[in-house]
Amino acid sequence: MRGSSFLEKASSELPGAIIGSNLEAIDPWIEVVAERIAEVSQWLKKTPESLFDSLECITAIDWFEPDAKKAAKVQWKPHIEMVYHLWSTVARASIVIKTNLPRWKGDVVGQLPEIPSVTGVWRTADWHEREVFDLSGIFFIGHPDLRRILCPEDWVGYPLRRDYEMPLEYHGIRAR
Amino acid sequence: MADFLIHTGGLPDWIAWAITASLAAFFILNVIAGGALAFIWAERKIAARIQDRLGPTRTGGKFGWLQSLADGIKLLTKEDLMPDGADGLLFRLAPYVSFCASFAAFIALPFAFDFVGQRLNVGVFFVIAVLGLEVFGVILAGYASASKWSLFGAMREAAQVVSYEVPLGMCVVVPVMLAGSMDLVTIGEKQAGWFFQWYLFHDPFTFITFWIYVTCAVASVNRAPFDLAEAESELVAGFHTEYSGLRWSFFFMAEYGSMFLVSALAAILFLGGWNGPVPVASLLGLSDGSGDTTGYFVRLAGCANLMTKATLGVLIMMWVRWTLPRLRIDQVMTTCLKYCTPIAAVMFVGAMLWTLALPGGFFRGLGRPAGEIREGWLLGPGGMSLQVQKNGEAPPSSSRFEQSESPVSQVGL
Amino acid sequence: MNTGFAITTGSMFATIISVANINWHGMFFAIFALAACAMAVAVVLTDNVVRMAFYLVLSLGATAGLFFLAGAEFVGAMQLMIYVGGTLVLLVFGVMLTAQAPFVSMKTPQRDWVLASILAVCLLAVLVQASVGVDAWRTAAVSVGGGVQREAPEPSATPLGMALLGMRVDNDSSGIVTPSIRSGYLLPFEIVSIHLLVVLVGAAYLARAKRRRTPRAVETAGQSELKEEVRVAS
Amino acid sequence: MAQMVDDDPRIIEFDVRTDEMLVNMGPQHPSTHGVLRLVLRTDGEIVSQVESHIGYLHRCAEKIGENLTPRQWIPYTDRMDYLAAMNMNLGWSLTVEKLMRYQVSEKARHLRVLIAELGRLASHLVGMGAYGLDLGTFSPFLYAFREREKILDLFEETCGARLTYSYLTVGGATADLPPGWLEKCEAFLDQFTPLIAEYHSLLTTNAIFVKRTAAIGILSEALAIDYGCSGPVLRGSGVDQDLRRDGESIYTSMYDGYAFEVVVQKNGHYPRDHAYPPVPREAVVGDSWHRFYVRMLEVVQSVDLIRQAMDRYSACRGPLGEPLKINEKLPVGDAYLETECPRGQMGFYLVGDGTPIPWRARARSSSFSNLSVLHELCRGCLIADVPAIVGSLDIVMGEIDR
Amino acid sequence: MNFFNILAEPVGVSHYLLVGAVLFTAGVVCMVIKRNALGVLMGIELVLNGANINFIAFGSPVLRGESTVSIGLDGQAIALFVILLAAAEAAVALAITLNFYNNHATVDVDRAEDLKG
Repeated sequence: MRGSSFLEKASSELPGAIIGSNLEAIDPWIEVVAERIAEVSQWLKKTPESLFDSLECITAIDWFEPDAKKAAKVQWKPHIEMVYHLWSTVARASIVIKTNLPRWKGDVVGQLPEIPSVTGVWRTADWHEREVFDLSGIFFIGHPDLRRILCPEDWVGYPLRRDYEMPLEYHGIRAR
Repeated sequence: MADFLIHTGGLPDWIAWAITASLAAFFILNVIAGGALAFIWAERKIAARIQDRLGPTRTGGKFGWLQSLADGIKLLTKEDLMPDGADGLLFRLAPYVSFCASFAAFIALPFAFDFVGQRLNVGVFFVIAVLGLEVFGVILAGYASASKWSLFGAMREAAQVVSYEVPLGMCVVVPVMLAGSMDLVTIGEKQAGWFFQWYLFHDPFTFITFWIYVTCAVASVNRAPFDLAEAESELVAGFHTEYSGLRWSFFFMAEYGSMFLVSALAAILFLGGWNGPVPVASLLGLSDGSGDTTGYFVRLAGCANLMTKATLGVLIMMWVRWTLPRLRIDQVMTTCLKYCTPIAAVMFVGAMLWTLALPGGFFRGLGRPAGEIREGWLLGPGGMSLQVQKNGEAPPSSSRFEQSESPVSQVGL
Repeated sequence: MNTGFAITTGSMFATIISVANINWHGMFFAIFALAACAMAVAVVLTDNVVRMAFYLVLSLGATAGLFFLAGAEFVGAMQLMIYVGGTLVLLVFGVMLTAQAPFVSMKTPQRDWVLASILAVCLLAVLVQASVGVDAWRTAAVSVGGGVQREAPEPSATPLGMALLGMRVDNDSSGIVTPSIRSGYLLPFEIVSIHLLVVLVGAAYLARAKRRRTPRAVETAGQSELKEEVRVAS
Repeated sequence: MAQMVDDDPRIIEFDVRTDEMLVNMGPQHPSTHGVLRLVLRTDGEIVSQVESHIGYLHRCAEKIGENLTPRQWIPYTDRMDYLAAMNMNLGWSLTVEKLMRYQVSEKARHLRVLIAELGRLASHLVGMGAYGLDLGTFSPFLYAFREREKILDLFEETCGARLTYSYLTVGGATADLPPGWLEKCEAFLDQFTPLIAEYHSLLTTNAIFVKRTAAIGILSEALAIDYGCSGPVLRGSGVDQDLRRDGESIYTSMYDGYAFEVVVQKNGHYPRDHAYPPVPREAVVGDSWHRFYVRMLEVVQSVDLIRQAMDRYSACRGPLGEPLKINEKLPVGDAYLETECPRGQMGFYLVGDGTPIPWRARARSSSFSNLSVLHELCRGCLIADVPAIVGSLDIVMGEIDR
Repeated sequence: MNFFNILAEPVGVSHYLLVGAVLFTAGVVCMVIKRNALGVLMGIELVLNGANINFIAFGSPVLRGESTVSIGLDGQAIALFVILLAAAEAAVALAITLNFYNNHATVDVDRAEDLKG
């Protein structure tokens, strides 16, 4: 993908949305401001030469080191990284969008970080976002039916978070 | 048999009659129940062969022929549980209703010239009517087991069986018309002789009617591509989901009973019942009267004939079941309303015109001089018009009814 | 009313046993009659509408048995097929569709029961007195002995069929030509067939699926005509 | 999608208008391929809305991925799509090799193509048999399993397991093929090829099968792409996409030089490299029949690929090459790779942080997206069509729930 | 009252009339008692059957004998017509009941008093 020229075109048309990129990585990626993810996705899907019409995968990576000893050595501070993999069936090319979110909204433990939902752009995001909400605890603004999809509806906690504690019992079934 | 008991045993005749009646009933019931057991075993074996595997081999000796007995014992010992929401009385009674309905039809089914429970003048009509009653057992079972899925199954089956009675009735009317009476024994008698005397080969219309009859029979007995009621992929097991043990086996027995009944009916109506392809008895000059012993054995051979034809019919049903996928409920209804009924109606009209044009069937008809055929044609409608009297006039003398073999008399029901 | 009936059947049974030669015809008549009456009374007594339908089926089946016993084979088979196989299946469908929880068993107040039983007793008394009073009706047909096995059943369907076509071919077996004019039934037969057609159209029109008040979820492209056709068929 | 908020999850049957019924199909329903629960809102026979409830088989394999080294996680990938475990192993191994920029030997690449295509064959056989079961006929299921058993015997000889192999691993395969294996595989292919015509006559061209599947559950091209469907479901709707040709270089390099055509209806006709049964009139591109047909054609295509792979594998000399050490250090960075599995594009995403244990291991399931389109396909169909449509999507719950 | 000895005589027309009477009465009571519309329908069916039995009794060859009272084949023909028309009547009655049920969501006959003044 002639990345660099594509990158200029993108940052020119979306001022301030793209705040970083790395085209030499194994999977070239661009970093986007969390609030404008929907707008960038809409643009990526609509522009003639890119036409990323298929969202392959949404992943939430919880950068947080629970035990203090290792936390000291680590150079990044705790945050959640959202990774969107896109694919274009026309140009047969792929691209990765990354955004960073605080672990808790306003650093208040229990308040889920919020990010606009891309279900408007790709309908497959409906289930993918429900899974990310279910397992990693990210609230998607504007999602039509944000409920848990894999865990039972009344499950407490978000399993894929690093500081997740398995509950002792669930409806009388011993869990740990 | 009864006379034998009265003259020799010296019993008062009403006991003699009681014994004969119960013996006959016992015999018929056991032949059918035994047949059902054999069919269960045959179904397993045929399904296995079709699916390139062996089927039961170890139970009871070489070919696993005791498998159905083993099934029977398993069903007997299994616990008859009943869902708590179920309506007790109806839940228990439903299997027996459909069991009796499917076995009651065997009263009027003749196995040979005189081997018949009760020789009804309305034989065919009675059998079709009783066949329709089986749907009650299914509806009650569906309703009584208080689960959505069995209600679905019951509704589907009821709709299907009731709507397939129409084309079934129409197909049955064609051989009745050819034979001139609804009495199964007369229909069987009229097809004596070589195999081309059978109504199947009587004329092209009856040939097609036979195939329509087979489709409708398979549908009204809920087998093969039409087995919507117990469509396991959608409705788990349809109306008998909640049944287990002995009650379930009654439904099973009812299904095999009516399968045998429907194929036996097909054999009598279209395939010459107890008349073999080659009329051995008449060639050897043996009489099949009801008196002497040779007649008895000839009728026994006739009975064997009918049983083989019926069993062939059942085996074909099994063969079709294990090869074809299942139709959807609206496709089943469309085949009934848009294909079977109109074709059956057309075949009925065709067969009627054919009998008027060539009375006596395809082969005999051609043999007669053209003049007579034309005259037959004239007499037909002409004869009909002559007969209609204005109301109020004295009825035509009944003699006309007995002597003349005019086609009109054949048309009467 | 029910208990009174039990006494009569009890005594009836006793008398029959004492007779040396049990007349099978009478025995079967008793069985079918008992079944028909008992089920009819059960229909009245039960509250559950589904059980009512089931008892009605048994009662009409027993009546069909009575028809066979009375020699009217064609009408018996017709009753089994059209009445029980057709009408009652329709009725059971109706019961199933409406048998939601509150309507399955609706109790009738005690007062109505008292009134109804008085009405029943008077009506029954009148009818029984009428049916038993006339001596002519008491004498059974001479020709029928105790269940004599008829060799070949004289065709009871064909004369009826011909009668429907307007040609009365049945000569009175007793030879007496009764004064009543023996008219054919061709005209009523045609009228009934037209009538059935009209009823069919009427019922279909009445029970057609009306347009739903709340619009159903949007139909996808390929499915809509299938849905219309299926709804009309179902 | 219609708003269906049920405040108390245990009570699913809330007040429904009298003529409409809420009916549960599954999770213990025999026809829904494993533990899938469908809540149908029906009016008599017509289904107005389908809501699928998944998660009954959820084991959170991704959480375990954060405590195991990549080679230790291979057995977990087996249990995602347990009908095509070989392809899952291949996908994960390639993702790790992509992150570590490790290149396996040429012999290993041909071995991987051979084993992956055999796995696709076995998986499509199950798909075909189970679909016959959904439509009510039992015999094709047994024929399919008779052939599949032979493939499982071959796999048993290579790695000792019949369902969850963990054979293809990071850096090649755990062991080379045993002697005499190629001849057995050759014999299997020779006796299998004529049987395919039987399966076509059993189901594909069977009049009742066509009646039950043609023009049922029509998935348009745009909808398929929008819902992220992939594999036979996507190609059944006429989208010409197959990762073995269009994928990333590390995956497509394995298939370099192999002669194969992507099975899709391009400008009105399917590839004509073999005599395939004709498409019936009633079938519309994107319906259940086409999805089934694409799978049946891919079976033939896989047989050709296996034959070519066998020739190339026997032509390579030298050792297969040892797989990487169990606790190989992972470079910092992340890698995402999708491979063409029998049910669709199965993606694996690996984030390394320098230690042998990955920071995050994510699996993107193809059936997960394929199933998400179900409520669009089943709107307005009959109850009997729901299993027909679910069967045509050929989903596996292990892969969806992970 | 020579009521009881009738039961010992061989079966004649009056025996059938007895059964017909019981069925007729049960039908009438059922129509009067039942609150469910379908219950009333079943009452009608019972009444019709009571009448049918009488028709058949008078018209059947078995019971005719030499008594001049028999109406010969007409009895069976009329019974036939009764059965056919009962089928038609049941169809329309059910259509009306179902419509009533769809509009008023009740089958209770007592609640059908919209036409009351």
